[in-house]
Amino acid sequence: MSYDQGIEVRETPPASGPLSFRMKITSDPRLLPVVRSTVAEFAAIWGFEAEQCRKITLAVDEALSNVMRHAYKNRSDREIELNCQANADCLEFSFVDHGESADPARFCSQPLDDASLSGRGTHLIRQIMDEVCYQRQFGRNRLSLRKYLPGAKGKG
Amino acid sequence: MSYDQGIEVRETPPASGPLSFRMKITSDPRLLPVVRSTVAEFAAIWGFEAEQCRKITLAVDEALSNVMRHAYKNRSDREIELNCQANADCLEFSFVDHGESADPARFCSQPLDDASLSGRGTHLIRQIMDEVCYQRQFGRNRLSLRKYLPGAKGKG
Amino acid sequence: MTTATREQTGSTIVDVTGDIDMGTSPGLRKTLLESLKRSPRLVVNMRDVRYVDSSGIASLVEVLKEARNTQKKLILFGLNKAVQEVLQLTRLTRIFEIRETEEEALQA
Amino acid sequence: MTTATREQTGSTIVDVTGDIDMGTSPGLRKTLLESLKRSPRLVVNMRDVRYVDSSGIASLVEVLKEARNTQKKLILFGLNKAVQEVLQLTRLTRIFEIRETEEEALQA
Ligand SMILES: Nc1ncnc2c1ncn2[C@@H]1O[C@H](COP(=O)(O)OP(=O)(O)O)[C@@H](O)[C@H]1O
Ligand SMILES: Nc1ncnc2c1ncn2[C@@H]1O[C@H](COP(=O)(O)OP(=O)(O)O)[C@@H](O)[C@H]1O
Repeated sequence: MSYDQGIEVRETPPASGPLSFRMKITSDPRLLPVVRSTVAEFAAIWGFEAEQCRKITLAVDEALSNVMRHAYKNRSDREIELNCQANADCLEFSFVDHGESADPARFCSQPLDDASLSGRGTHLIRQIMDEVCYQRQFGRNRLSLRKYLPGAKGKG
Repeated sequence: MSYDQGIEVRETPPASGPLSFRMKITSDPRLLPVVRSTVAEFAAIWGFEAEQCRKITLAVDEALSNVMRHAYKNRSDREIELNCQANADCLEFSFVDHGESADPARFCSQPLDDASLSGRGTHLIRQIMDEVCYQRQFGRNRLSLRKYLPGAKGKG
Repeated sequence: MTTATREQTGSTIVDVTGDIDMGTSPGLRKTLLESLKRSPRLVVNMRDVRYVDSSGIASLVEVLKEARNTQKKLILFGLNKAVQEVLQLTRLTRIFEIRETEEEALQA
Repeated sequence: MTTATREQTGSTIVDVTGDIDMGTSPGLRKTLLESLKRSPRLVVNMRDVRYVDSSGIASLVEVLKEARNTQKKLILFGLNKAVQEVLQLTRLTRIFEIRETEEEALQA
């Protein structure tokens, strides 16, 4: 019996401050629901309301889908790194891949019109997230998305 | 408009075969619900029924909690690696940490009796999972859990 | 995502369950386009659709176009909040015929 | 996890919401032990508890022990499947007084 140990454990003060984790996934669309679950819960524990959690999840899913579809041309065996960081005023997600570079001029280049069969992913990302930044560096693509908590200073 | 591109994308054959991803988290209990969401969905997409998904999630949560509590002595800034792999007949989870080594003699060493205030985590893990393996190597701890799909050969 | 198809008084009803995303929307597109070939009215039950992304939306738009091109009808019903939000974000709430219940969809 | 406490005809009812795990069980333990000091009957509403792990179970066992030591009563109600499964796996279904509804818990 370890009664004392039990007591000690339960009186540990709760952690506070920023929170982060990283996922390395293969570029396989079957993992999209898994990442969505992860992101939805991460947004929820950080205080976002249900509707915002759903939207943040959608934006992350669209960004990941774009890496799979465009950067990796639907090859499902490549590596994607997803960094998730929760700061006092915002959530940050960054995606790193080693696929083809993107032409940022194509982001949001198609109007959101009834007829089109593609081109909505980047619009959704821009509408939902507060900051979107794409960089090509050292043969890697890095997309960073930031979403401020309601009422946060950085929000513009 | 990129009609052709749209068509091409949607006719990509679905991926099949094993599926895997990795998480690197800090040893912060605030991340436990995030990992639970991840694992519950991973088990669900791999065909486990809802009750089994909940139990697998519980086992993973108990294993992670043990690393935080025992290997890292409740320090919340250490690294834990969680590898998740889905094979044809089973799910595998492995946990790697750089904390204190475990004494396997203590696993399941307390009887499951009404009165005790600790000692249930390892029982839950053993009851739920089909294979449990702990190794200390090169200053790292590695715990591997395996759960077979109902009716899988390896199960026994 | 899974689909099941039923026939009812001149309509084909497709019950869709699960998430519609880049991985599953090709299957949905195929099922809906095939159903549309065999029926003048295609009714899609979205009650158990938990999630839809832009590739799912694109599949639905494509089926709608095909319905219009062939003088057929596409009606969606049972959209939960998540699905409605995506249609709003993509400004597509008005191009689809959307009903709340199966009864309303069958009468539309 | 969050808790809210109410008083009703000789009982203290604690409504617990969310997940009880290694991170949140210390807070639950503290709340329940304090409530137990102020009341002869502690009723815990678990309806909105989505998840409980072994550290949550240990906290409940500790509160139960304290209740027995002080001739007080601890009653749980509204346990969902997830919570019931954990109690079964840890063979504790019988040591707790468990009721389905709040009414039954208040009458117990
Ligand atoms: N991760 C990426 N890598 C390369 N190109 C990309 C990436 N994301 C978006 N793009 C480009 O931006 C365009 C618009 O993307 P999006 O709005 O998501 O629509 P869609 O994916 O349906 O084409 C894509 O067609 C592609 O050319
Ligand atoms: N990851 C680990 N690292 C070190 N020791 C561990 C680990 N997991 C379990 N143990 C040992 O096994 C014992 C039993 O663990 P467990 O059944 O989970 O109960 P508890 O955590 O409540 O003590 C612990 O008290 C500890 O000594």
